[in-house]
Amino acid sequence: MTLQRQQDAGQDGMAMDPPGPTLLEAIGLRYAWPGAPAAAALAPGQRAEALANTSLAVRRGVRLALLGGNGAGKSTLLLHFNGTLRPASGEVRWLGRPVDYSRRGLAALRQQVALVFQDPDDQLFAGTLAQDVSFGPLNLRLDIVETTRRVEAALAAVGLEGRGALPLHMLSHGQRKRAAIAGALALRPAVLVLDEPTAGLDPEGIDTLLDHLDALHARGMTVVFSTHDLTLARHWADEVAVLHEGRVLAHGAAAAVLDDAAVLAAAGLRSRRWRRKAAQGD
Amino acid sequence: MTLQRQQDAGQDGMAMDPPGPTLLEAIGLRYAWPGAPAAAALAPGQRAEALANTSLAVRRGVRLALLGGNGAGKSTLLLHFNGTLRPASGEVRWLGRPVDYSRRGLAALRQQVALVFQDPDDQLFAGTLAQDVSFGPLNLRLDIVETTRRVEAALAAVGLEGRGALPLHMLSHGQRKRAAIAGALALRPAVLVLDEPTAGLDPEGIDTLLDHLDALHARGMTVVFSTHDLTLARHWADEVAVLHEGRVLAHGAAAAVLDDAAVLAAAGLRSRRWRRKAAQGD
Amino acid sequence: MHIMEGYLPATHAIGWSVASLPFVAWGVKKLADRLRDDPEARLLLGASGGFTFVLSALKLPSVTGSCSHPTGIGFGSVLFGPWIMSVVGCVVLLFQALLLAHGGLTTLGANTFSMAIAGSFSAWAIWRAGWAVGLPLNLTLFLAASLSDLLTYCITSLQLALAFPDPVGGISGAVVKFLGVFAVTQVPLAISEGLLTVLVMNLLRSH
Amino acid sequence: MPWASGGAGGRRDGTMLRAIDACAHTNRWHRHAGPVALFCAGLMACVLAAPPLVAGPLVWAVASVAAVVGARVPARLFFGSMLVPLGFLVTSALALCVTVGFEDGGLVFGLSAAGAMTALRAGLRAAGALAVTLCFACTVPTAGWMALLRRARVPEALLDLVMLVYRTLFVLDEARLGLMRALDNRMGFANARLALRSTARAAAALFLRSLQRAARLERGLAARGYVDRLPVLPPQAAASRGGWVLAVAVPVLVGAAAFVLAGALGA
Repeated sequence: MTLQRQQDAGQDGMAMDPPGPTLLEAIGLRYAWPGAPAAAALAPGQRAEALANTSLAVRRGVRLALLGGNGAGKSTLLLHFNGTLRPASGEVRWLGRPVDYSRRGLAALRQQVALVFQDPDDQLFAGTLAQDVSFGPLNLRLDIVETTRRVEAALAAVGLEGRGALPLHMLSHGQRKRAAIAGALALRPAVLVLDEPTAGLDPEGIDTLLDHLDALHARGMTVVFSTHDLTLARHWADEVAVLHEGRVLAHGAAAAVLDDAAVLAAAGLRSRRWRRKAAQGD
Repeated sequence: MTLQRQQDAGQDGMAMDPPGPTLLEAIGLRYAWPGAPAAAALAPGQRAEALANTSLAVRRGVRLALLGGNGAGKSTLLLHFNGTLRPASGEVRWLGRPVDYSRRGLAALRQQVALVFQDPDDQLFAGTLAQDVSFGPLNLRLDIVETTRRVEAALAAVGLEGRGALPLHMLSHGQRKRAAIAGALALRPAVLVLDEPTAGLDPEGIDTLLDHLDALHARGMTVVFSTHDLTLARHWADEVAVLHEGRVLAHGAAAAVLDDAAVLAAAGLRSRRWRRKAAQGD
Repeated sequence: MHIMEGYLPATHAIGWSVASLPFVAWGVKKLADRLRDDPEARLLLGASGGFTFVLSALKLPSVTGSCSHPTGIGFGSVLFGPWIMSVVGCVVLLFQALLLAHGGLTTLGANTFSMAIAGSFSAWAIWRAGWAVGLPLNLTLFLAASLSDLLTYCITSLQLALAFPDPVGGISGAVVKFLGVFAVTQVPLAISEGLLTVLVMNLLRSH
Repeated sequence: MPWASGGAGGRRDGTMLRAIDACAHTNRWHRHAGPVALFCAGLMACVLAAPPLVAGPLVWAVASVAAVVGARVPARLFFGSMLVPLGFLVTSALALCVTVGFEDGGLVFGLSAAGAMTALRAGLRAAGALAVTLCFACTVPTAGWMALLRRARVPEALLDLVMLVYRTLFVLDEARLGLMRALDNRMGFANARLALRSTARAAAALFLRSLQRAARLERGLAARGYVDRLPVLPPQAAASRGGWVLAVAVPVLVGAAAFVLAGALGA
């Protein structure tokens, strides 16, 4: 059934170029980290709220970049998208319906919205790569045959076919990042949510990763990712949302948002340094 | 005495623009990771040798960027510069003399060549910022007065003055990176060796870090750092050395090396992706 | 202190495995109960096992060939209870045998008995006793870590003596002999582990 | 590189940790966990049951040839891994050669030929058994022997623990290396007192990391649907009828040879 849904998403994605219908939506989210100091006790520059009235809609088939500096609230927002965090006020909607935070409701949501963390070691646990990827499907109580098929498909989708028998610590950092994505793909989600997918990768590693994400996107996957790399957002995203201090400063077509210098400057995303140098003609 | 030397270095650095005399030199280093599988047992794409006949000279007062992809051998080379790793063959020289790997020799070298790790959590751990920065000077058996002076100077040098009493876990990622540098500066080194100093920082965080490194460099500090960020190397380094598969492919003035497209392509440092897009006029 | 692979005769190897089995089996039952009530403990125990293993790779100063894992096991037995920690200790010993050639499979039972079982129960008992009597925390910690280390070394000496009684002095003579030979490394080790534990706990409390 | 290890604090352990494990995943037999385990169990039974003066060297040789020639385990790794346990062997063998008695209320020491013979037997048996365990450790990956334990109905809770310890110990070992190097770089090991304090810092940091790892893994796995089970596929095993035959035949032959030879030599 999940497979079916995935294929539907694929066909829809192919059939209608953006704008597709809204899959996932955050409406007026507020969230404070538990244990955050009261406003009076804050160090200068610290905020009490990680998200302050954040709204954002994710449409089917889109590649949406969440741009923002460190501490802008990107990761916090992503953790709301699959129900890991629950907002203090506001709501997250999946296909127009508020997220059901019961155990069963969360399990259903997380099958559709797969979150891949920045540090792959946060998600990898098993003895070998193939075993690790098999966790999701087996946990859904799929049988061995279907699980094996999904594991192979997921490994192939990230270019790790034939490496399944290796233990995770024998993979490089870039390979582990892709392994974590394979673990998410084995759930056959409709939306792939990636926290800083290119962090720590070199240009070649980024190319390889994006090649695989391109192929997934072409088959209809919706991709939401956070980054503070403007080049990545400009060249790879369809839409960009700029986050700053827990608020969405701008959201729209990538080129339009990224050409708005005022927004980027406000979000602390442009280096005064390179601009200055560039102005000096270097 | 170390203070004195530091100031000398400062004056020298000011007086003579590069080329200064060679401070640190790696000559024909070879290094294989201990426990690396025999060549026959290597997975495809793995190398047994981390460094294969690597030579590189660091001149006083220079800002030298070590460019290379993941696994090119950058960190391994940096770990040789302060004697953490010992080459299987070849040698490292400090002021023209081979490094003395006795406990005393290493202590002397590490006061001159301070290494800052990529992950600040390797270096920072409990207590307050000031306590952490005082670790090095106290290990050198300096008295409280001198230690306090050094801690204050080091914190000021990275823009963390007045924050000494903060517990480390209350610092942001960017602050922690700078705190780790302060810990190294408290040893009053002549050379600061930084492994991926900008990794994980947003543009604003990079600006702040470079402002402080600029000030240190202006006072004569020699800075060696690894990165795979071409923009950083172009705009901030005086010299660039390109590493690939444990070999130095090129070393020279930053602009000259970075304009050599063949070298960058060979080292896997140019994204085919952005180039392709750029060619399409995007 | 590990007995190396194959050093004990078959009967002794089997005997110590049989002696360890009830402790480990009951520990596994407790572990399963705990995981059912508290699934989060699964990942925590996994990480604690990894920590205990890695701790034994931290070399203590001035002692060569040392192994410091009663410290880790003592830590854990205060946190998770001695039964569960006996199981974790046994798993750690298994990985030491297979990944480091340290200890062995046929001597896994004997080593589990001396290090994982005796180590965690004694550390836990001393901790509880010190607490009940009202000893200063640092002293309790020191005693728990160093005495459980010493107990491990005494039991290992006893295990060796039972397997290899002295031709003249019998088992008691052999115990004295092995205690004497290994005292050179094990007594200083126990002391530095006691100190280490106190330092670690104080660092953690200040955090 | 992923197997990077060594440096300050435990160069030897860190190195071997990666090397044996890497070998177990890349050797020629890594998909034949079943037969290899049976083969090693058989050899282990031989070395424990048969007279050690003959069985020890014989099993040592067979296990070494099997690993180095059969499975192509690098000889350097295989024989190098034997050096560390030798330290224990020498110390306790010396203890066995000395006799201790009680006479007139005091301790009496002496040298003993019988003790030397016991030491020789124990040493040869240990050498043979060590080669068998190394043969197993270098050829069967963790996932391979875990699958065998699973088939033997070892409780799920214990297997989950084994799997998680296996994964975390490599992650934490990497952290240990970084911490020890960073402390060393700031002269944290300049003398014994500082070394003890620095080791304590590293241990405390590792403890906090292990708690943090558990919390982060909890959240990371929850995103993949984790509630209270960690099911995984068994590793793919290669079919090997010949392997099973050898796994039975070789140990039987070795055992028989050991008893016959020992009888002939009167050992």
